[in-house]
Amino acid sequence: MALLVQGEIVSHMERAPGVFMVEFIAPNLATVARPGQFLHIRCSEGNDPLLRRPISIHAVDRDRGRVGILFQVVGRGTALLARRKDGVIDVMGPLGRGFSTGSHNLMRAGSIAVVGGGIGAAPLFFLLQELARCGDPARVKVLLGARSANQILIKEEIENLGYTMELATDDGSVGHRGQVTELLLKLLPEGVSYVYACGPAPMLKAVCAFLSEAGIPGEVSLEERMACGVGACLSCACQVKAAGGGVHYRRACVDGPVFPAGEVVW
Amino acid sequence: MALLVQGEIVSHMERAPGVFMVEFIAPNLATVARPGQFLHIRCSEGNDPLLRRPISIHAVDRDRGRVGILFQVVGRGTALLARRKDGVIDVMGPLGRGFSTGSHNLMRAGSIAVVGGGIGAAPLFFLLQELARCGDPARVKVLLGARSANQILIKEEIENLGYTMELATDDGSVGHRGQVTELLLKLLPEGVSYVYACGPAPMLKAVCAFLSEAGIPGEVSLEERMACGVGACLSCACQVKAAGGGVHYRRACVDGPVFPAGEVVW
Amino acid sequence: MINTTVNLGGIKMKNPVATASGTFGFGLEYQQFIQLEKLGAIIVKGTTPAPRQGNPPPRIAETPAGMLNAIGLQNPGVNKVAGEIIPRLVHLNTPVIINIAGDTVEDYALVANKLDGVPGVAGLEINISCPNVKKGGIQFGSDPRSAAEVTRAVKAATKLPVIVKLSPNVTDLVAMAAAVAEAGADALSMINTLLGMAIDVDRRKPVLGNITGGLSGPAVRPVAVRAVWQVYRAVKLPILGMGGIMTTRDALEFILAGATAVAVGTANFVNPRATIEIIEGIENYLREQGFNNINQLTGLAHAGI
Amino acid sequence: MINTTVNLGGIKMKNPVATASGTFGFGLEYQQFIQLEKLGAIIVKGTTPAPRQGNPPPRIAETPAGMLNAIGLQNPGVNKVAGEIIPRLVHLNTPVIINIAGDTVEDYALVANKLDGVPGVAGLEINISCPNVKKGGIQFGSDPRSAAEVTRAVKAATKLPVIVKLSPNVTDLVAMAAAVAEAGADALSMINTLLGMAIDVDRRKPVLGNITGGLSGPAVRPVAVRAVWQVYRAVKLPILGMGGIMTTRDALEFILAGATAVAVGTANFVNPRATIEIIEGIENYLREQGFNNINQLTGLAHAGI
Ligand SMILES: Cc1cc2nc3c(=O)[nH]c(=O)nc-3n(C[C@H](O)[C@H](O)[C@H](O)COP(=O)(O)OP(=O)(O)OC[C@H]3O[C@@H](n4cnc5c(N)ncnc54)[C@H](O)[C@@H]3O)c2cc1C
Ligand SMILES: Cc1cc2nc3c(=O)[nH]c(=O)nc-3n(C[C@H](O)[C@H](O)[C@H](O)COP(=O)(O)OP(=O)(O)OC[C@H]3O[C@@H](n4cnc5c(N)ncnc54)[C@H](O)[C@@H]3O)c2cc1C
Ligand SMILES: Cc1cc2nc3c(=O)[nH]c(=O)nc-3n(C[C@H](O)[C@H](O)[C@H](O)COP(=O)(O)O)c2cc1C
Ligand SMILES: Cc1cc2nc3c(=O)[nH]c(=O)nc-3n(C[C@H](O)[C@H](O)[C@H](O)COP(=O)(O)O)c2cc1C
Ligand code: FES
Ligand code: FES
Repeated sequence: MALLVQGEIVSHMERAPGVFMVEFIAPNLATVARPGQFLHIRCSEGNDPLLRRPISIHAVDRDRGRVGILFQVVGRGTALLARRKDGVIDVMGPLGRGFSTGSHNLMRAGSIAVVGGGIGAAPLFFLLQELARCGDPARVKVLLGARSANQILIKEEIENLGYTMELATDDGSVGHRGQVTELLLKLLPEGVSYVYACGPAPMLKAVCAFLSEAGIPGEVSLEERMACGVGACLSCACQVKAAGGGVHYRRACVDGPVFPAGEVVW
Repeated sequence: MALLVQGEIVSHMERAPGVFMVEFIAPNLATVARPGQFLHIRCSEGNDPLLRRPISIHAVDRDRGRVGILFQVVGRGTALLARRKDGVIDVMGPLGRGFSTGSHNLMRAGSIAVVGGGIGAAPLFFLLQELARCGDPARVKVLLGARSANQILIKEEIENLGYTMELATDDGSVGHRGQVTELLLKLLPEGVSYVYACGPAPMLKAVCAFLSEAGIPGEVSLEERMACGVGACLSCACQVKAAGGGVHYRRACVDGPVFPAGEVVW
Repeated sequence: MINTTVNLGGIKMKNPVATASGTFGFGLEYQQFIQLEKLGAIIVKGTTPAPRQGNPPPRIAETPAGMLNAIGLQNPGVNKVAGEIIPRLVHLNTPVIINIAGDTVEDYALVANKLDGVPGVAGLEINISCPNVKKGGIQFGSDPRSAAEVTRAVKAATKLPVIVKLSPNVTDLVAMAAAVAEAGADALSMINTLLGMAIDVDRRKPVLGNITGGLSGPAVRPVAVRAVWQVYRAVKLPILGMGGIMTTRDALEFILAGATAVAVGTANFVNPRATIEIIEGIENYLREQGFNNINQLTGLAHAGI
Repeated sequence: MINTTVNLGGIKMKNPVATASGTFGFGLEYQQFIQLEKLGAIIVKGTTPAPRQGNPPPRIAETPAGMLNAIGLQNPGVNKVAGEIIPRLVHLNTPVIINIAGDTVEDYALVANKLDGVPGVAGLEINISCPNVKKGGIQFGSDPRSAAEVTRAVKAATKLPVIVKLSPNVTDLVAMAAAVAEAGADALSMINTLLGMAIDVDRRKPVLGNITGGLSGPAVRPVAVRAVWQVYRAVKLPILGMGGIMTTRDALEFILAGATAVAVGTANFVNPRATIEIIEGIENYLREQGFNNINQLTGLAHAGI
């Protein structure tokens, strides 16, 4: 059951060059949202750009009835969104199937790895908020990657939740020089029992390959172009493995955006 | 020779309900602009609304290099324009043939009537600025009409230039109850030798009829939908009397928007 | 009392606002935002004899004031639609119209036949104008004779009212409309999407997996209004007008041009409550302008022309 | 050194960016904003045998991301164009292409003949696709045989390169292109405007004096890119692509789809410097992407498809 919300913007910040964090009031949304779900956001009042933009729920403050998003300016829609510093923001949500944070995952022996690449860190913060609420942060290892140190997002916030973290940057300006997937590959044999990942497609592809090889379960959040966001238009087809063998299309907006790592067809 | 100007907005005011005055920096524009000329203004950065909007030059402060516009919100373009409170405004101008304020008019025996209806007052203020600079305000009679008292625009500013004024409102809330053209009809026999008018089409049609009947010359500023604003697209066709008899189309944007009252075909 | 009921070739609608095929799923997806009962009609996604996978992604691209889609008629096939999906809509007090498609005339007739008599189906909309499938679809929609043939076959296969959905990608839309009218269509639906494409300048490749796609949204509205206008003057069948309707005023353009009813498509994606707002907006317009029956507006802009 | 010169069916352009007919007057109006010498080519307003008054106002209407126009080929007639206007452009080091139109095949031939040998005329663009005049125009543009006939007549009447401008309002654009290619066209220009209309919901009347008009601007770009794409695959003539080009990236879409050159129309109204910005933008793109010749880009998006 998604809501249509005109949320009053209460904070607006440029968190890294071209990356914005916006918080708005939406108590009902805050109550029902689950990590990994997304919002479908209208960026203009006119007809151009026309479609809403899918943006993950980044953080939820249920006590204060606030919802936060963290997004990168990549095109016209996100550029318009970044300029909206006050007033209301028109969002539909929460949409999609988020991460499964049920106790079955947290109870497994071993630790959990949460892997984010670039702006892929956005939905992981909400996930970490929930994991901290229902589980033990000490059992969770957070791995974040980015191009450069100034693109590493929300490091402090994650640490404040009690998590330990390893970083990777392409230019080595902080943490490991190289891909965040290399950190994961090193970590997997150390008793990782479940992995959550979000980031660019090549990174997720590598994550899925490593997990399959190691026989470790996990889930990844995919991105596909979306029109309706609610399962009605079939725009957002992702190829996944069908139960009976073979592949078929699933809708990223309602069947995802989070899929079991083993089901995704790359 | 029109300019393309990105003028910094220095003031923004709602002068009457739904009527906005915006002033911006454009020294070169201020220098070359003539009363009755207009600007072609981009209201959105995207493709919708697409076209520029023609708006008259309302006031010019050559000393401070400022140009002012006064406009009414009627549709999407003007609504977007009204929201732009700072930053720059993208204008092309000055465009078109303005009012003829050459000495030939001012030197005639008799007085001059300047007649404005509603937002039609906008370009007349710049005309009055010029007439005050080169002539004698005492010889000029200003007639303004509007629906109601709160829609009478820039009364004080005109008085500050030294003009006397008569008002008409549809509801009689100030001045004569009725049309501003009725004031003109009464004034014409009192030695009026030239008339400038701007306002809605029915008003201008009446003005032209009165002038033709009284055999008094004058000029009126017409409105037509414009695409290019510079004479290239032939969008803005107005029917006017041809020299050799008959009628032909002239371009409001370069052959007008101000036409001799006697030439307009209604 | 204002009368907003219309009769679209035998389909009685409580108001003139339907949802456009392919943009509203099977209706169920939008129940979280609107009461389906309030709609004039629900037109569901194109249905074919067998299930279809659809085209490879990306399936959509945004364009100025519009979007391209190349879904490729992904659908579960007529058996599942008739057996599993329509039963979930049968309780609605809103007519459900099934959009049907196929590769051959026989395909259309087969789907029509399978839907004939299925409780909850109020009518069929023949999609002879889908630009996103290799065979069938637009092929039938670009030649008056083939269009008439499909229409006749479907009419013979069902007792349901049959709406034929026309493609704007033709030289002479009026000839198409006249041909299907002659072949027994009960109403016309127009327009389907315009054939378009977009190229990704960074990758130097078409954006869509299917290369070309169908253009919809406000960008196409002037073309759609013109289509309704022209056909209204020439062919005496009720018209379901669509193409870029976002607001009440847009819907009224179609009705004034000659549409008996309208369908809202792409707008659902932008504003899931668009249909309801338009239904209310039309009522307000009628009231404010002193009309008491929506049918008074149909084609009114032709008066004196 | 980057080579941006292109050859459009015998017309040598220093860069691939022209101005679209009817949107740039005779060029002189835009001299206040740009150096005309920098343009690849200037295509002037449609010219007919006798002067024309054009259609009654309103002649334009804004639509979502586009505009409708129904100018109706207002022009001073070929004699005045040849005698008074072209002489004012002859000094330019930029090819001037005259867009020609008429009611009959003979009209086209007559205008072509009168312009043959006029100094300063680099080529002709045959407008067989104007939706805004009662006779001629689009009529010729919707039937391959008539289009071929006009093309042959014009080719016989002039030694100038002849570009045929195609209408998108047809079922089979490729057939049109093939027919005029066969008839001797030196290049193709596409697209002219889409036939559209708008209705004023307050007055309940069509907005335009002419009722229908031609849709241009960004809204139509997907249709135009698709047209260029399809024709490039089927017909071996250089293509002048146009329809909604506002920016460098838009222009590149057309070139990657198969256009040898592009024309900028409606964008001039919004940004009078659009042409110049696009010329510079294309050069930058070539440089940044490691190309040294614009012709390497033409049709590049077809690679492997
Ligand atoms: C489920 C989901 C969650 C997302 N969460 C976030 C987030 O939290 N923070 C963030 O910065 N970004 C997120 N994205 C990506 C974000 O949706 C795109 O960056 C955004 O749509 C780009 O819009 P634009 O107008 O700026 O770019 P343009 O390129 O101009 O957009 C053109 C069209 O392509 C679509 N599009 C472009 N890039 C993407 C993309 N990567 N994924 C899906 N559609 C795209 C747009 O929605 C639009 O329809 C998410 C995407 C999905 C599918
Ligand atoms: C030479 C000239 C000078 C003008 N000066 C002023 C002024 O100083 N102050 C002021 O408030 N208004 C002025 N106008 C009118 C002003 O241009 C319109 O009110 C404005 O274009 C409406 O745009 P919109 O988007 O708000 O309305 P919409 O109705 O949404 O506009 C749709 C289209 O119609 C055109 N249009 C709508 N109304 C008019 C109109 N009355 N005249 C010409 N085109 C129109 C728009 O430009 C646009 O292309 C002037 C018009 C002209 C021709
Ligand atoms: C994503 C999408 C899917 C569509 N699928 C179908 C379809 O299956 N059958 C059909 O006849 N039309 C289909 N259409 C066309 C719409 O029903 C409608 O004719 C068109 O989009 C124009 O209306 P709009 O501009 O309001 O969207 C589809 C349109 C879109 C955008
Ligand atoms: C106001 C206007 C007038 C036009 N006049 C002509 C014309 O005389 N001859 C012609 O072939 N095309 C004419 N066109 C069509 C353009 O040349 C061009 O094909 C079309 O507008 C698409 O390009 P655009 O979207 O960049 O404007 C005209 C277009 C507009 C907007
Ligand atoms: S975006 Fe419409 S089905 Fe997923
Ligand atoms: S607006 Fe283009 S000629 Fe006047």
